[in-house]
Parts: sequence; structure tokens; C-alpha cells
Amino acid sequence: MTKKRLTVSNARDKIARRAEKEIIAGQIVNLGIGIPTLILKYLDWEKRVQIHSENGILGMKSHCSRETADRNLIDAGGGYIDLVTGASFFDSSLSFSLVRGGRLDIAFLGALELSARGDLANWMIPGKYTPGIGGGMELAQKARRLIITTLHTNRKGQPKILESCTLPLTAKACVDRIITELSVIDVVDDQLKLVEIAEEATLEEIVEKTDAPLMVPDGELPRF
Amino acid sequence: MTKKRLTVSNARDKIARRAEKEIIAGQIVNLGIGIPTLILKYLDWEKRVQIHSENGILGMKSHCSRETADRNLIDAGGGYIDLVTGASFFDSSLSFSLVRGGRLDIAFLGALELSARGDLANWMIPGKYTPGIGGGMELAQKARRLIITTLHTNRKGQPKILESCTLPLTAKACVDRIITELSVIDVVDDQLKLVEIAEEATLEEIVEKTDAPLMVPDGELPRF
Amino acid sequence: MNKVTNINDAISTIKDGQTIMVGGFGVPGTPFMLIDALLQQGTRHLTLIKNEANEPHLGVSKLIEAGRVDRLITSHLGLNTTVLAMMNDKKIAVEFNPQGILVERIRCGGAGLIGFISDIGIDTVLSKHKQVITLNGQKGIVESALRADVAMIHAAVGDDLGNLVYEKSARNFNPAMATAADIVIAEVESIVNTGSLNPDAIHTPSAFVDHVVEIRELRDEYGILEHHVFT
Amino acid sequence: MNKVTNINDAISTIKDGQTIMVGGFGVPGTPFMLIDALLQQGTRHLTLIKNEANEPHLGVSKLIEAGRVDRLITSHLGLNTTVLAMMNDKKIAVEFNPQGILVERIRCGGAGLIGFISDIGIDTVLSKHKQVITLNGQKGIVESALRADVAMIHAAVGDDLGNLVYEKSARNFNPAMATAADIVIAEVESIVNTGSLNPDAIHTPSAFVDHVVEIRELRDEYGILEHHVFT
Repeated sequence: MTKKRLTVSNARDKIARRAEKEIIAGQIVNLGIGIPTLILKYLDWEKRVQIHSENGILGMKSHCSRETADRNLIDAGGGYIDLVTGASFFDSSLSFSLVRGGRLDIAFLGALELSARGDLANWMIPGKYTPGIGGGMELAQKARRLIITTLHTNRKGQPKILESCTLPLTAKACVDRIITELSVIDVVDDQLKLVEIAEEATLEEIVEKTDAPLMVPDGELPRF
Repeated sequence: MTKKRLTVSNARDKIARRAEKEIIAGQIVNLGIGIPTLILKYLDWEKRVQIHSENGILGMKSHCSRETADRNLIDAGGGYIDLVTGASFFDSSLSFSLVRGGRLDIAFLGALELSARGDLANWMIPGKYTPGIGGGMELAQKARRLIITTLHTNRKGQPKILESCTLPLTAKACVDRIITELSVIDVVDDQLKLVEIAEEATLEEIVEKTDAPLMVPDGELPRF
Repeated sequence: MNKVTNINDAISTIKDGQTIMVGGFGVPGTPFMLIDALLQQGTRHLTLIKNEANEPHLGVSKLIEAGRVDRLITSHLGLNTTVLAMMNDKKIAVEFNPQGILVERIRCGGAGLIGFISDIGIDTVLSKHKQVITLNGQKGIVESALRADVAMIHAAVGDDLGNLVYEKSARNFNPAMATAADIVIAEVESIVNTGSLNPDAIHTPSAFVDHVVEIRELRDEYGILEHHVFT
Repeated sequence: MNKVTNINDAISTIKDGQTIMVGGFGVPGTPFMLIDALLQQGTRHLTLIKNEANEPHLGVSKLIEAGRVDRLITSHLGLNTTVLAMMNDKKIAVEFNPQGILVERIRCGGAGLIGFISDIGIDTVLSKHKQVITLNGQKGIVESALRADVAMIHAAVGDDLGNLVYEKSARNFNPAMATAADIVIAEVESIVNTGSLNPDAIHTPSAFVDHVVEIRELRDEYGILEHHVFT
């Protein structure tokens, strides 16, 4: 059985679309830079979700056009945004009280590496990529639920999900769920458990591209 | 030479009137309960002084009448107040950032006991008077200038200014100036220095009612 | 997410033995209606965190006088001789904090931190029984964060999402407490349409609030205390 | 106390070797006019505290590129490859903090505290070289308070007493920095009559502000960054 391969762009969209299903009505959600931000494209606003941005916004909507851009209104990634009804502004200090105080229902972040027990590395590659920390460490450690949205492998085609991370950690044992273009994987009791398989993927491909033990439940897994 | 004795009420007013002279135009000032609050009666508002109240007000003016009382607007002592132009409200957290962060130019507080090196005891008498701490400790420790306004002796006629305090301290070495109905005394290099004498007082009386060494400069001291 | 609910549903989340924060500094900002509902519910063995204990027969003093409070974490009880007497008779355990340290401990809990280091009270009896550490050559007392199971707060205006605006000196401890409890119940004097509050002027963003209860009638206890009118 | 002054008088308080906090998160809230005046003044060997370093040739990046900054305490430089290259070439010392820890350290300094205890970064390289203590059974990193000699901040509106109101996402680090420096210089887009700001809606009370400078003209750098328009 040959499977259709997704382009990188399609893969990213697929991940974002699947990730959107994780959000429950009324939740407070933070979307990291990259694929997480793409979730906005697919977000069902009927859910009255409140999107938090670290720079002091609750209730951002999406990136807006040049015409409606407000010089005083950007998200944490720098893009100009518009707002939902009921949005609020606050300072950076209260913004992180919201995160660390446990009021963030879900944070979606990207990853450089992930480990079998849910460790996340996404902030530096020593000697190569050291842009700083930003808000990621606090999002990873303190969101009630941390969902990683990432391509299954890196640019060289190497697995991102490893037995142990080799890069400096963002946070230990913080990941609840990993959504890639191939699979949905949960971290349960320090183990990885496959819970969904992409329409375009095979179990063999997922196992091959995952460099850590993967529990595969009996029976047919849901496709996405 | 016999001196006219002040009634307690007159003595308190005299202290408050003298204390008001300490305030420089534009300063941020906190007035404790008791004699400090009486300073409002004599305050020259041309100085554009900003009175801080611990419960989250900058720019309170004075106690107001029943007619203008606002159920949402009291000072830290519980009295209904009015405001100066340019007043602001904030929460208790920012209120104490203002105090501890060093933005309070002067705090005026009362005293149970004072020591020669500027220790203050004003919050409890073990077994007799233990109402709690309130904001006094932070005012005493962190105001740029702490001025004590108090009757020179307690209700039993005993000195309040002692070699060392016997009561639990509010804060160590915090007092800059002591204003009583008899004298103005500065704490300089862990020593008490007499700087003014009340019209109604004699040097002998002050020395007699002060149970700590008192430096008395040569020459005539100013009267108040 | 409409958070407007009726008072009994909101208060029913409070259980025996829980720790409850209550906003207010004197009358302004005290959620009298929520306190009365909690009194009626009969919940016991509470630990209460509040700036003061209101005055006798008013606000949280009613809970304390009814024996519902085992422990009070507070700043000052100078205006409540009834509770002071109960404290002296060991009918209630009282822990006093400097006022700014109390609100800072609450904020610290709300900010998801473990504690902070302060020199307030460093050379007094307050530093006894507390960890003292040195940081960059400065000696400080380690103060622990405070959190509660439930915070009961009062705001002037709220919307159905839970955004809150406080009025004048009624703000006080309310915003910090709104961040520091697992469940936050806000009573508000009026509910406005979501979107009608200025986003720059919202004091407590909706994320922190779980239940909004509207006060139908401002009873006497919300009014002027005649004995505090000084002129 | 009229705190409105001209920009050069305000900036002249900044001396070589001082520590300067600068508000802003991206363009919003960055005091470009004050930064330019500081650049013109030629002050050197500064330690800068700012969320990020703006982008190349913009805001504080101009100070850094001109070699005026010895040390930068920041959170993230992802949008400034110029400063990252200077860091890698050891032309500037950079200290990275998690963003919320950075603002918390500033707020802590502003609150007159010595430090705080947090579990952020506890099992990462960030806990190296830092004191780790245990409080109520929880292990945490001791983070020190940050203060500055001068804070340069940006607000939308100010009055002559120094009360400030920020707008939308331009608030960010400005209110915390306003509390945490010995001298606070605020540039404002407009000055209004004292008394015309709603006392409940003032973000930074006048007590924290020393100098207010009015921006005469919002130059291009305050405007929209075309490369950040994503749709």
C-alpha cells in the first residue's frame, strides 16, 4: 500500500487542523510561534476560545490586514492582530501570573526534540541557535495541558522523538500530547502511547521515524 | 519660670502643626492613625502634596462629611475621604510596592516606645494589646524619612523615649526625627540630638522626661 | 463561556476544611452577599485569608463569631474586639502578617511562585521560626506563597466572560486574590454586555474568574458606616 | 509638582556605566524618542534591561550596534540577528531569562523585595550557578530582584503629575519598570490636564514617575512594521 506524501506546507496545515480539535469551548489557550499559530486558521470561534498572548493580551483573534493593523496591537510573535469581543489587556507581569498560576488550559508549542517521558527541548542548539528563552519555558512547565505540534522528523529527516533529548531541555516531563503529520501520541506514565494515525501514514512508518519505544494499542486506531 | 501646660488635645494639635512643616512641596506622604492623621488639618495644599493610603489611594485629601461620603472611598483607618485633583487608585499590592520600593518621601507614625538609636515599637504590648501589624512595619522600614509624632510621655507620665525599647520592635534604627509637644529630636549616628524646644517647655523638663542620653547643642535652640 | 451563575451554585463549591480568601479592606470590596451565603450553607473548619476581620457582626466576623473559622491569616484586627477576644480565648488561631507582606504572599501564590525574600521584619520577632537566607549580600526572610481553594471577591462591574472592574478603594486585595485561588467567585454590582468594558481598563481579566454572581440589592452593610464619618 | 520636562534635561540624568531599563515588547511600548536622545548624548558602558533588543537598526538595537551597551539582560533575541552576532562575537554580554521571570525580577525590585523563589527552569541548565532552596517541601531557584538607575518607558497618555495610561499591547514591561528604577522617565504621546484621567483607570500612579516628556511627532519607527503584516 503506497501512501500519498504531504508537502511540508500541507503537513503543517494538517497538524494545525488536528490540533484545533483539542480545544474545548471556553478554554484559555496559548499558541506558540510556527505551527501553533496556524491553528488560528482552523479555529472554530463558536467555542468562544480565549487566546492568550504573552505580551499582555487575552482574546486575540488572528493576524489582520495592513488596513486594520494597529501599531499598538501585536501578538508575542510580532504580527498585527485583531481581537474577539471581551478581550483584555494587561502587563507582562500579570500575563505570566496567568500562565504560571495555572489559568492556561492548553499551550501549543513546537519542538526540536521530545523524549519518551515527555521532556521538551525547543529553545537552543548550543553553538548554533541561541536566540534566548522567551515565554516557552513557563508555558511548557505551567500550562494545564501541553500539546506539541511538530513535524515528525527534522529537516534532515531524523526523528525528533527520542529515548532522551540531547539538547538542553526547555522543561522535564511536561508534554501531554504530540501531534505530528503522521500521528497523535500521548505521554502516559513516562511512556509514549500511539493514539491516532494519519490517513497518509502507516504504523510502520511511524515506528520507523520514532526513536523511542511506542506503545501501540490492540485494534484499529482512529485515523485523522 | 513657670510654663503653661498644654491639654492633651492641644498637645496633639501642636505636634501635628509642627509636623506639617516637615513636608516639602510635591512629596508623597503617608499619615498613620492618630496624631499623624491630624496633620491633614494643618496641611498647606499649595504644596501639592500627595497623601498615600495603604488601601490603594494616592492623593487623598481629608475626612469628608456624611453628605459627600462615598461607600467605596475610605482611608486605611476606615474614615470616609475626599480626593485631590490627580488622585489615583490601585490595588494593595502596588500600594506596598510604592512603600517598599522607596517612593514614599515621608511616613508619619505614632509610637509606644522609641530608643536612642532610632528603634520604634508601636504595634504590640504582649498580653495586653495585640491587634496585629497592619502596614506600619513596612512604612517604618521603607519610607525615605520616618518621622514619629507622639506625646513625649505615655498615659502614666513615663518617658516613651528610652535607652532601649522594652516592647517588641516594629523596626530597628528606622526613626529619623521625633516630634513631641515638648521637642523636636533627631536620630543622628545612633544618638538623639535635640533640635527644637517647644515654647511651653524647658530644657530641664525635656531631659527629665527623656530616658535616654540627649545631645544638646550649644547656644539657643529654635522654639516652636 | 457564560460564567454568570446563581449564588448558591457558586458557594456550593466551598467544602468543610477549605482555605478561603475574601477580598475587601473595611467595607469597600468586601463580598458581603457571598459571605452570607457561605454562612447559610453552614460550611465549617475554614481557614480564612483576609486583610482584617471586618467589624463585629459584619462580613467575615459573622463567620468567625459563628465558629466556622478555625484559622485566620490576616494583617490587623484593631477594629474587631470580638475576634481579638476570641483569639485571646484561643477560640480561633490567628496568624498576623505585615499588610504588604500578606498581599505579596497572595500575589506570589497567584503568580505560580513558591515564595519570596524580603527584609520586612528582619530584626523583629517576625523573623523567628522563618527561614532567613542571604542573596547578593542581603539578608532576607523567606516568605511562602499563599493560595486558597476558593476566593470570594467583590467588583463594581463584570461581564459574562468574567472580566472585572473595581471601584475606588474597593479594589484593595481583590485583584491579587482573583489570581490566587483554584476557584474564584466574584460578586458584582452590575453585569454589562461583554465587549462594553474598555479592554485597557479591565482590572481582572476573565481568565481568572470562574463564577460571576450579580448582587440584586445593595443591602445596608454595603453602605456608609456612620461611626466612620469623622467630620 | 509639574514633572513635564524637555527630553535632554531628562536624559542628562543618565550617566556612563549605569543600568537602564527600557520598556516595550517589539515596537509597542518602546520609547524610541528617549532611546535616540540617549544615543545622541553618547552615554557608554550601559547595562540594558529589556525584553528583547528590538530589531536591527531600530530602538535599543541602535544603542547596542553603536557599542554603548556592555551588558544586556533580556529574554529573547530571535528577531535581532545583528545583536545575536555581536553576542556570539563577545562584543556584548547577554544574560537570558525566561520572559516571565525577567518581568517578575523587575517587579520584585520595584516591590522593594530581595528576590523570589520559582520552579521555572528547575531541572534545566538555568538552575546552574543559582541558589536552590526548599520551602514547604517545594524545591525552587532563588531569583534576585532587578533594579535600574533609570527606567525609560513609553505611555499613551500622561498628566503633569506623572500619572500614566498605556494602550493595548504597548503596556507590556512598562508598568513593572516604572516601579523599579531610581529615576523614571516616561515619554507620552499626549499630555492631558491633571484630573482628566479616570483615577480607576490609571495604570501607573504619579508617585513612580519622575519626568514626563511629550512626543512631538510620532516618527516612522512608531508605525507599522510592514514585514510583520502577515495577511
